[in-house]
Amino acid sequence: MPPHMSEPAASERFHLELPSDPANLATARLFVATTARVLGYDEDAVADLKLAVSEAGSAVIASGRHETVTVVVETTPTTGMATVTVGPLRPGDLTGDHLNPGDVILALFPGAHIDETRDALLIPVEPEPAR
Amino acid sequence: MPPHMSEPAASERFHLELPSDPANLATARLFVATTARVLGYDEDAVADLKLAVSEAGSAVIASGRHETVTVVVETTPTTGMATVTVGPLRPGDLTGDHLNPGDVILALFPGAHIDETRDALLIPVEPEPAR
Amino acid sequence: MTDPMTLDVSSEAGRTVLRVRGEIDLATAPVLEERVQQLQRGEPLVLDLAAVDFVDSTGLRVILGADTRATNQGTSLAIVAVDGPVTRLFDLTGVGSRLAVFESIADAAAHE
Amino acid sequence: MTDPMTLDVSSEAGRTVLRVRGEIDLATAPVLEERVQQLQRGEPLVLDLAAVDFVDSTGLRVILGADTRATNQGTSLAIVAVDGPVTRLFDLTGVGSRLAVFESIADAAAHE
Ligand SMILES: Nc1ncnc2c1ncn2[C@@H]1O[C@H](COP(=O)(O)OP(=O)(O)O)[C@@H](O)[C@H]1O
Ligand SMILES: Nc1ncnc2c1ncn2[C@@H]1O[C@H](COP(=O)(O)OP(=O)(O)O)[C@@H](O)[C@H]1O
Repeated sequence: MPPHMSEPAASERFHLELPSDPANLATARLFVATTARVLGYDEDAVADLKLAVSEAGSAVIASGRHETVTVVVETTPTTGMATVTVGPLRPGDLTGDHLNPGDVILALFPGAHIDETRDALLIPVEPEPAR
Repeated sequence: MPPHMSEPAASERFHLELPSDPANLATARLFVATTARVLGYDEDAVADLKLAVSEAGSAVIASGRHETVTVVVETTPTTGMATVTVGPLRPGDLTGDHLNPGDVILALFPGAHIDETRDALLIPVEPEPAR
Repeated sequence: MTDPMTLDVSSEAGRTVLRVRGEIDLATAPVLEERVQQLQRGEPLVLDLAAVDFVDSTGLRVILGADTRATNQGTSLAIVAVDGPVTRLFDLTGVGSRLAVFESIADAAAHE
Repeated sequence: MTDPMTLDVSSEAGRTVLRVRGEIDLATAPVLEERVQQLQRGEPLVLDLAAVDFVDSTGLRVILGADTRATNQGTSLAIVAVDGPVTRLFDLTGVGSRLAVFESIADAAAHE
């Protein structure tokens, strides 16, 4: 369980929705960084999450299909896992050119995948002690 | 029109939703600060918005009635106004002890009021040049 | 931010100084409240808020409570604050005139 | 942040140095791209990324494009980077070995 959480409590959900504008990517990174710190993640994990969210958010904007970017952080107290979801994204949005967002995201979080039922990229994040 | 906005474009909406926990107030402040900077507000305005959102978010948590705090920033391109909405809040939540959140919010933004249809505090924010 | 608020206690110019850095809000005010109470116990206290980045009414109530406690204990509370979030909140709420506010620890320590 | 990314051009050890501070992402990469193109024009360039706080694949494509352009122009691109977000991204993507990366401007300026 992340160290700052005093008790398992219920699952928690942190939700952000911003206009699909490159100027807002910094806000998305700050959101995931601050939330991860509150959940007890260390600065290495925070840096990786900022990068993954920035890549995925860039892909949403680059797709040109959506007016907003949504980032959700959810905790699963029983396992200590968190999931970060970024969307709307569908298969193909993360790939393309060499050195695309998907390459970086998978190098950071090999368990990341498009969840087609949620129309989003889902990034499973190990509890802090396991990283 | 705030300086960083390149064209009037459409109305924009920035939305944040966090668990009602004092540890998340810092995230709410960062959200409104970064969003206000993207919209072109200066550091004095950013500091005032952080204070108002922190007061209102504290009042949501103190009410003990809600599992989440919601903060929304919306722009009205025709007037250059922005509105910041924090909830759920109803009349009475902001008052109480001497030096309560409501006193501070009204000193900062005299036009702030509870919008009962939205079940939230609504803070009208003048365009940057008018402040 | 690694830690939203940090507290340091020192002794300067013969006075106990509690230096607060970072943010005072609903999350951190209880920690400040407890430490201030421990340090007051009838002794004068200098509360150095010059490195505070953020404070709201929750923090202000701790500060005013400490001032009232000092008066009730027949001792003093001196506050150090420079232009910034702390003085902004004092001005907005009009409480600045009720508190002994100084621009430096040296000035604050000279306060009876 | 007042400005998410700032660029400074200087001449050091006989080389043009473009120093980047702040964040390179989809919002700021086009500005960097344009400035790099202006400065290259057949001249060797030192790209100092030591003060970059954040970079993602959008920024990496600008860096790799500048390296390819240097090669095509028969000149060189030298990159300054210390442990941090830039080296992290180079390591993750395996591109570090394709670039001339140095720990200081002096080392970079000595690069042919
Ligand atoms: N680069 C990528 N980054 C993130 N998700 C990806 C990437 N490429 C594909 N995906 C998505 O992740 C899911 C599983 O991916 P994976 O098993 O790694 O590749 P594959 O597409 O070969 O099945 C798929 O639904 C796919 O759309
Ligand atoms: N000072 C406070 N005022 C209001 N709510 C608070 C305060 N401190 C914590 N909370 C939040 O309110 C929720 C319930 O608080 P808790 O202290 O567990 O209340 P109780 O145990 O009295 O039901 C938690 O999410 C907690 O973080």
